[in-house]
Amino acid sequence: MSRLAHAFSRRLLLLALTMWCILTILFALFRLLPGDPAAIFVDNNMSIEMIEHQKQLWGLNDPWWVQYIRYIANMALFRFGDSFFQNQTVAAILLEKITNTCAMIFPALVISVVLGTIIGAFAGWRRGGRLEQATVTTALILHSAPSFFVGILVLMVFSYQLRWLPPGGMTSPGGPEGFWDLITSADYLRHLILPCMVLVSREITGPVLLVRSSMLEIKGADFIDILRAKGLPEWRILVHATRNALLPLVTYIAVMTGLLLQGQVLLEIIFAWPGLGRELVTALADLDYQVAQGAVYVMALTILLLNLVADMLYGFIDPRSR
Amino acid sequence: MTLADQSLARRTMLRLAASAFGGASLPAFAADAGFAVANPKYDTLYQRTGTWYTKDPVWTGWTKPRLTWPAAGEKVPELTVTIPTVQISWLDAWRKFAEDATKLGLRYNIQQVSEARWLDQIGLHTHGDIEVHSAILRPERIDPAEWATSRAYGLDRRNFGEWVNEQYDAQIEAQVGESDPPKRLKYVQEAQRVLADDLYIAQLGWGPGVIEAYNSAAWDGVVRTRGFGIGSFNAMHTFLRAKPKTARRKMMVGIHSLLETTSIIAAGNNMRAIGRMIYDRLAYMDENLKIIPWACESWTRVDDRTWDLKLRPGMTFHDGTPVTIDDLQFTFDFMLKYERGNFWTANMFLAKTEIQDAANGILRTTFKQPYGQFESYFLQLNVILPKHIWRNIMAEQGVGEDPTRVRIDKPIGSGPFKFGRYRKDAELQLIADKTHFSKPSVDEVWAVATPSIDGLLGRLQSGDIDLIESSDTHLTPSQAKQLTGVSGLTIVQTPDLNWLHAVPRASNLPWRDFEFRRAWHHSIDREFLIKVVWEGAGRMPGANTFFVEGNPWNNPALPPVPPFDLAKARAILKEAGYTWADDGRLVYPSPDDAGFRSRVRKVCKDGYTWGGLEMIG
Amino acid sequence: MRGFRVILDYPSGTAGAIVVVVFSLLAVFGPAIAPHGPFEVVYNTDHSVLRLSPPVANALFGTTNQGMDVFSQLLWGTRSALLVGLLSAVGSVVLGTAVGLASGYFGGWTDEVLMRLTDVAFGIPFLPFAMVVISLSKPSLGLVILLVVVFLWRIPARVIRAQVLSLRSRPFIWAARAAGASHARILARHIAPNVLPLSFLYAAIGVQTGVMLEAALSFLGFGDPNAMSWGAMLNAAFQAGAMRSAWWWVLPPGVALSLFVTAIFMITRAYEELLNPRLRAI
Amino acid sequence: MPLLEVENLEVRYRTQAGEAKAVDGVSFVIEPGMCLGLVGESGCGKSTVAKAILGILPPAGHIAGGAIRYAGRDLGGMTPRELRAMRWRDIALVPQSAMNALDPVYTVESQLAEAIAAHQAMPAARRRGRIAELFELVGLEPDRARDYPHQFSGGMRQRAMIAMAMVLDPGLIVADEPTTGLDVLVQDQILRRIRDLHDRLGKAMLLITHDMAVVAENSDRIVVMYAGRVMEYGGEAVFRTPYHPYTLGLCNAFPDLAYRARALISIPGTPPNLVAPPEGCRFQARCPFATARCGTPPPLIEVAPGHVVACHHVDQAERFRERAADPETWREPAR
Repeated sequence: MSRLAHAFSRRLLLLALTMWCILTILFALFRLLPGDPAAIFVDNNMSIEMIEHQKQLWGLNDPWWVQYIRYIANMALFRFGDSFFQNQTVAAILLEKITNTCAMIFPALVISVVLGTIIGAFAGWRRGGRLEQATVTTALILHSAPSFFVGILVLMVFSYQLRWLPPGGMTSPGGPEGFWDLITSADYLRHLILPCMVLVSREITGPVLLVRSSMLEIKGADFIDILRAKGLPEWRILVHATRNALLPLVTYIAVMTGLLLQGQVLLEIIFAWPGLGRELVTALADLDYQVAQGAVYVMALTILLLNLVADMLYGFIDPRSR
Repeated sequence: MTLADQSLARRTMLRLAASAFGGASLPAFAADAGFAVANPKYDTLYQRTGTWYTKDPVWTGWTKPRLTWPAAGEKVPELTVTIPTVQISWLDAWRKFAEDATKLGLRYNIQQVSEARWLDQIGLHTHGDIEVHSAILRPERIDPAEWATSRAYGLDRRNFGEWVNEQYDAQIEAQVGESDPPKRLKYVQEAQRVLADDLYIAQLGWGPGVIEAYNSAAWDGVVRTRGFGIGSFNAMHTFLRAKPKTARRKMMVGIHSLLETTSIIAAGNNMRAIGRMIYDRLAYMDENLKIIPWACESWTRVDDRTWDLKLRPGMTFHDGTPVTIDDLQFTFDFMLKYERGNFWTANMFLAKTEIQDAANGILRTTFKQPYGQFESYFLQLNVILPKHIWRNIMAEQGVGEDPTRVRIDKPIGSGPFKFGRYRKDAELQLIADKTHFSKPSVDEVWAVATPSIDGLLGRLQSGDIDLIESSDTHLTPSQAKQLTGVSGLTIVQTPDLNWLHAVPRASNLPWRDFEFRRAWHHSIDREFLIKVVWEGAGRMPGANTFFVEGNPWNNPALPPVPPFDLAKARAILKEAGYTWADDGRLVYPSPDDAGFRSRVRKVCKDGYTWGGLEMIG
Repeated sequence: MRGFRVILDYPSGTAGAIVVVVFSLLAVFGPAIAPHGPFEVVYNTDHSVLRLSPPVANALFGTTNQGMDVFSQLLWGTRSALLVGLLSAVGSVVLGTAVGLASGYFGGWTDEVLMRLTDVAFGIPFLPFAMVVISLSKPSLGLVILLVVVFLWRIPARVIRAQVLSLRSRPFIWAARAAGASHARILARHIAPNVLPLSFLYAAIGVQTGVMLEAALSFLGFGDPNAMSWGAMLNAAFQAGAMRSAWWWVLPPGVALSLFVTAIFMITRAYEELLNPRLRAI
Repeated sequence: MPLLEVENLEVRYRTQAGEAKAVDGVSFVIEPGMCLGLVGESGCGKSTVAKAILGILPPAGHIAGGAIRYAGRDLGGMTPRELRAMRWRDIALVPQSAMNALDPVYTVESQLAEAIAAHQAMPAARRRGRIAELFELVGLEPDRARDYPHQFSGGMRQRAMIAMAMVLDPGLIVADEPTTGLDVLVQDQILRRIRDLHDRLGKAMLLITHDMAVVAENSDRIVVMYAGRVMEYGGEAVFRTPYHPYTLGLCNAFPDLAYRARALISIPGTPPNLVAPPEGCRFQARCPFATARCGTPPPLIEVAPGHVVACHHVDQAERFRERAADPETWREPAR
C-alpha cells in the first residue's frame, strides 16, 4: 500500500506540475488579449481616477510577476473572479454549466461503457461470425463519422421529419424546476435521447473495439482453456474473460470522458444544451474572458484528474500493478 | 461633448477584469509626435491625456505612412477591410466588391476576425481602411444622435474613419442642444446633406428586410412595429395586444441570444429589453415610432434644459407597493450617483431632480446643457426602480460603488410583465400584470433560448415556439420560403429601417482624395448585396444616410448614391491624375500634381472645411 | 512499399486506399474541374440567382442559399481539408518523432523534461484551447494547422519514445556503440529505420485527426473564412438555417468527411496489423 | 474396464493453407492407476491429444474421427451439460506453463474454489479447508491461497495448478508439459510432486512431455508420437529397447538415457507439413535408415506383447540401435 501511496503522491505532483504549465500558457494567452489594454483610457465616460481606482483594486499596477503569482494563486483556489456579463461569480456559472454538461455526458458514458462492453465482449467471444463482422464495421464507421454531422442527421430525421423528439434544449419551456426534479423527469429524458444517442453512437465504438480486441487476446489465453477444462459454464468463462478484458477499458474511460468533454462543445451548439462547451463559445463571443478562461481551466483540470483517477483505479482493478 | 457607446465602456471593464484574473498588463507607449490636426479643437481626440491614438504604436504605424505623400509611381496600397466572423453575409458581399475593385486596379485585403477582436480593432481604429457596420434598431436609436453623432461627428471615437467636416459637426452640435423637435429635424437633415455630399460613408444597402413568421393558428392581432417587426422585446406591442385563438394563453418566444442575467443594470441589450418589460419605461413609442407616454403620463418643457415629468397615477410595483414620485426621484438619484458610463448613458447630462408637486406626482428634471434628446432618448431609456428594494441594495450586497455587481434574482418593477421563472441560458417566464395600464391581453410570455437559427426554425416548425424574438434575428427569404408550407405559420414582413454601410478611413490616403472617394463609391455593386446576399430582401439605398426612408428623421432631398459604374469610376480616377501600373494596380497621381495635393490637403469637397489630421510634411 | 502491399491484402485496407486516392486526386485536380469558384454565384438564364436549389443540370449537387454551387464548393473544400490534414500530419509526426527519439534515446533529464512537456500537452483540451487561441488572434488555415500540430505531436512522441526505449536495449545498439558509432549515426542508422513505420502510422492518423479537427473548428465558425472547407460548408448550412430542408447542402460535405475519415481509419487498422502481427490474428 | 480409451483419434485444424491433420489415428489406453507417457517433439500433436481429451480444442480444431471413452462412455456422444459435469471432476489438467494458466485478476483460492463450486455444493468454509489441505499436499503455505497469481513464483504457480487439478479428486490427471518454463531445480520438484500423486494416491495420469527422461522415470506405458501419428507404443521397453528410428533419435537427445549413446545427438530436419503429409511413413524424410519401402504406409507390428511399432524395418532394429549411437548417422538426412 505504501508503494501505492508513493505512486499516488508522485502522480499528484506531476498533475500539479502539468496544471501549472497549462495555467502559465493560459496566462500568456490571455495577456495577448485582442487589442491594446491601453485602450481603457479612451472611454470618455470613465474618468481616469475611476480607471486608476479599478486598476488599483485589481492590482494591475503591480509588476507582471506579482500579477502572475496572484493569478496562479487565484486559479489554484478556484477564484476566477466575476463575470461582467452575467453578474455572477465565474465559479458559480461554471458549476451550473458543468452540472448541465454532466447531465448529458454521464448517461451517455454509462450507456457507452456498459453496452459497449457487452457488445464488444460478445463480438470478441463469437469471433468470425457475421454479427461480429457487422459490429466491427458499424463501429468503424460510427467511430469515423463526425459527431456534429451525425447530430445534424439525427435532428433532420427524428426531430424535423418524424417529429418524434424535441430539437434541442434540456427541457420544454416550463419544464420541471430544480436539478433533481429536472433530471428525473420524462421531459428531460425526451430531450436527452437525441444528444445522448449521438454521443453514444460515437463513444460506444471505443469500448466495443477495445473490449473486442482484448477479448480476442484473452480468449487465446491459457487460463481460458483451464476454465473450460474445469467444467465452468460458458457464461462464467465469459465473465472471467470480460473482467480481464475490462482492464484496458478503465484507462480508456478517462480518455473517453476527456474527449467527450471537449467534443461536447459541438453537440451543445447543435442541441442547444446549456452546458460548459456552449458557455465557452458564448463567452468567447461576448469577450467574457474570465468565463472562457475558467472553462478551459476546468476542462483541463477535469481531464488531468480523470487520468489520475484512471491510473489509480487501474491499480485497484489489476492486482498485478499493485 | 461626446456620447459614449456603452458597449465600449462595458468592454473596458471586461478587459480590466480579465486583466486582473487573466493577467494582461498595460504596456507604456512613447508619445509619437509628428501628427498635426487642422483645427486644434479636434486635437483632444488624438492628443488629450487619456486618449491614446497617437500613443498607440499600431495606430501610428498604420496612420503615418497613410499621411505621408506618396512617391512618384507609388501604387495605391492594399485596402484592408475587417469583418467579424459571425457576419457571413458581409463577407459574401465584400468578396464581390473586391472582385469588382480589381478591375479598377484596387486590391482589397479582407480580414475576418472574431467579433471580440473586431470590436476591439474598430474601437482602437486599428481595423484598417474600411469599417463595415449594420444598424440594430432599439427604441433609443430612433434618436438621430445615435448614428449621426457617433458615426460621423469629428470628436466621437466611433467615427471610425476619422472624418472631420466642420460644417457637419456644426449641425450635430446644434441639433443635440435643440430641444424643439421640428427645429432639431432641420439640423439633422442638413447634417445628412453634408454627409452625403462629402461622400464619406457608403450605404451598401437598406435592409435586410424584417421578415418574420408566427403561429397564426394560435395568435391573432400581432403588431408590426415599423423597423422592429412583430417579435421584438424592444417593441413589445405584440406581447401586449396579441389575442390567443386557442386555450393556450402563453406566448412562446424563441430567442437567439442567451439570457445571461436578471439584473437590468448589468444586462446586455436583450436582457435589458426584457428588463424594460418588467420595469416601466418613462415614455415609449407606438408601432409607428411616435413617442407615447408610458409611466410618465405627460411632460412639460419648462426651458431648453428643464422639464417637468408627471407620473402616471395608480401604478403599483409587482409586490403591491404603489409607485410614487419618490421612486422616480430615487431612480434618477441612483443613476446620478453611480453613473460610470458603463451602464446607462442616458443620464450623463442630468444635473438634478426635485419634486415639484408630490400630490400630483410631478418631478422637475434639470440638465447641464440644452438637451435635444429628452423624449427620444432620456425618457425611452429610463425606468422606475422601486426605492424600497433598491435603497440600500448596494450596501447590503457589499458591492461597493459598482451597481453592475448587484444581484437581483427576482426583479420587481411596475411594468406590464412580472418576472416569473428563470433558468439561465434556457428560459424566462414573464407573467402579464393584468392591473397594468397597458392591459396586456396575453397571460404569459416565455423566452426560450435557442442559440442557432436552425434550432429556432425547427422549433417554430414544430410549434414549440410561436415566434422568434426579432431584435437581431430576422428570416431570410429562403428561410421564410422553407416555412411557407408549414400549416399554422404566417410570414409577415415589416418595413425596415436597417442599413449596412462601409466607413472608409477618410483621414488617410487614398481616401483623403475626394475624387478617389467618388470613384470608389461608383465601384460598389450594391445590387449584388441586395439581390444575392440579402436574397432580394432589401432596398437600394436612396442616399448615403443613416436615416433611411421611413425613418422619422429622414431627409428626402439628398443627393443619390453614386451608381455602380466601373467605367465611370475609371474615368474619374484617370481625370484625377491616377494611372495604372503594368500589373494593373492603381498608381497615385504624380507628387507634383497640384490638383491632387490640394484635394488631399482639403480632404472635404469644395465648400467644406477639414478639421482633422493633416498630411505629414 | 511492403507496407502498402500488406494494406492491400485487407479488403478494408484496399477500399480505404481507393477512397483516399480518389480524394487526393480530387484535392489536386478538383478545383480545375470544378465548374465554379468556391464563392461564385450561379445564375439562371434569366439572370436570377439559382438559390437553394436541389441538384439540377447546372448545379450537380444543388446550390446554397447564396446560389453557390455545392459541387464546386465540395471540390474546393476537399483541397483545404486534405491540405490541413497532410500538413498537420507531417508537422505533428516530425515533431513527435523528434521528441520521441530524443526522449527515448538520450533518457535522463532530456527524457524527463520532454515527457513532462508531453504530459502538459496531454492535459490541454484541444477544441476549447483552439477556440481561445483563434478568437484571440485571426482565423486562418495556417493557424488551424499549427494548432492541430500542437495538439497531435504528443501521441507519436509517447509511442515512439516507448519504441526507442525497447530498441535501445537491443544488442545491435550496444554493438554499434561499442564500435564507436556517434549518437547521430546510431539514431539515423539503427533506430530511425525501426521507428519510421510507426511514424507513418501516426502520420496517417494525423491526417485523419487533422481533417476532423479542421472540420469541427470550421463548423464552430473558427475556420479560415477565405478557404472553403467541408466544415465551413456545414457551418454555412447551419448558420443559414438550411439544415432541415437543404439535404443536398448538408450531405455532401458530411458524407465526404465521414468517408475520408473512415477510409484513413481502415488503412491505419490494416497498417497496424502489419506493424503488430499479434493483432493479425484478430 | 480401462479408465480412458483413445481410439483412432483424428484431430484436424483449419489453417489458411488447408486442413492440417494434427492427430491422425492415435490410439492408446489408460488403466486405472496407470501413468501413460506421451512423448514427442513439439508440434507432434501430443498437446492436441490432451486438448481433445479435455474438450478444449481451439475453435479452428475439431475431432474428425475416432473416439475418446472415459470409463466406457464416449465423450463425443455426451451433451455439453454432461461433458461439463464430467470435466475436472473426472479429468483434470496440469497445464503447460502455469504462468498463464491462472486468471490474473482472481485470487488463487477463488480459482480453486470456483472449480469446486462448479461441480459440487460445498460450504465456503469446507472449500477453504479443502484448498488449504491441497496446498499443504503440494507443498505450498495455505495462507498464501488468498494471493494473486502474480505474487507466486513460477514453481509455486505450477504447484497451485497441481493442487487445482486435485481439488475434485479426479480419476485422471492430464499433465501437459508441466515443467515448461521452469528452471531445472523447480522442474525436479514439480515432477516429484506429480510422481507423488501417482505413486501415493494412485492417480491415473497422462503425462505429456518432449523429455524422454521424464517419461522414463514416471511412466508405466509410453506412446511416442510423431507428426500426429503413433510411432511406437509400449512399456518401458520403448526406451530400453526402442525399435523405431524416431524413438532412437529422441533417446539420443537425452544422453543419460540414450541407448549406448555418448554424446547428445539431435535429429536433423523439421517435422513434415501436416496439411499435405508424405505418403507412407511420416518420419521418412528425417530417418537416417529410410528406404524406398518407407514410401508406403508402415504396418503396426507388435514386436513384443504390448509393444507396438510402426516401421517397415522392425527386423533391422538391432542394427539401427548400434548405428544410432554414432553421431555421424544423424549428420545428414537420408534423403
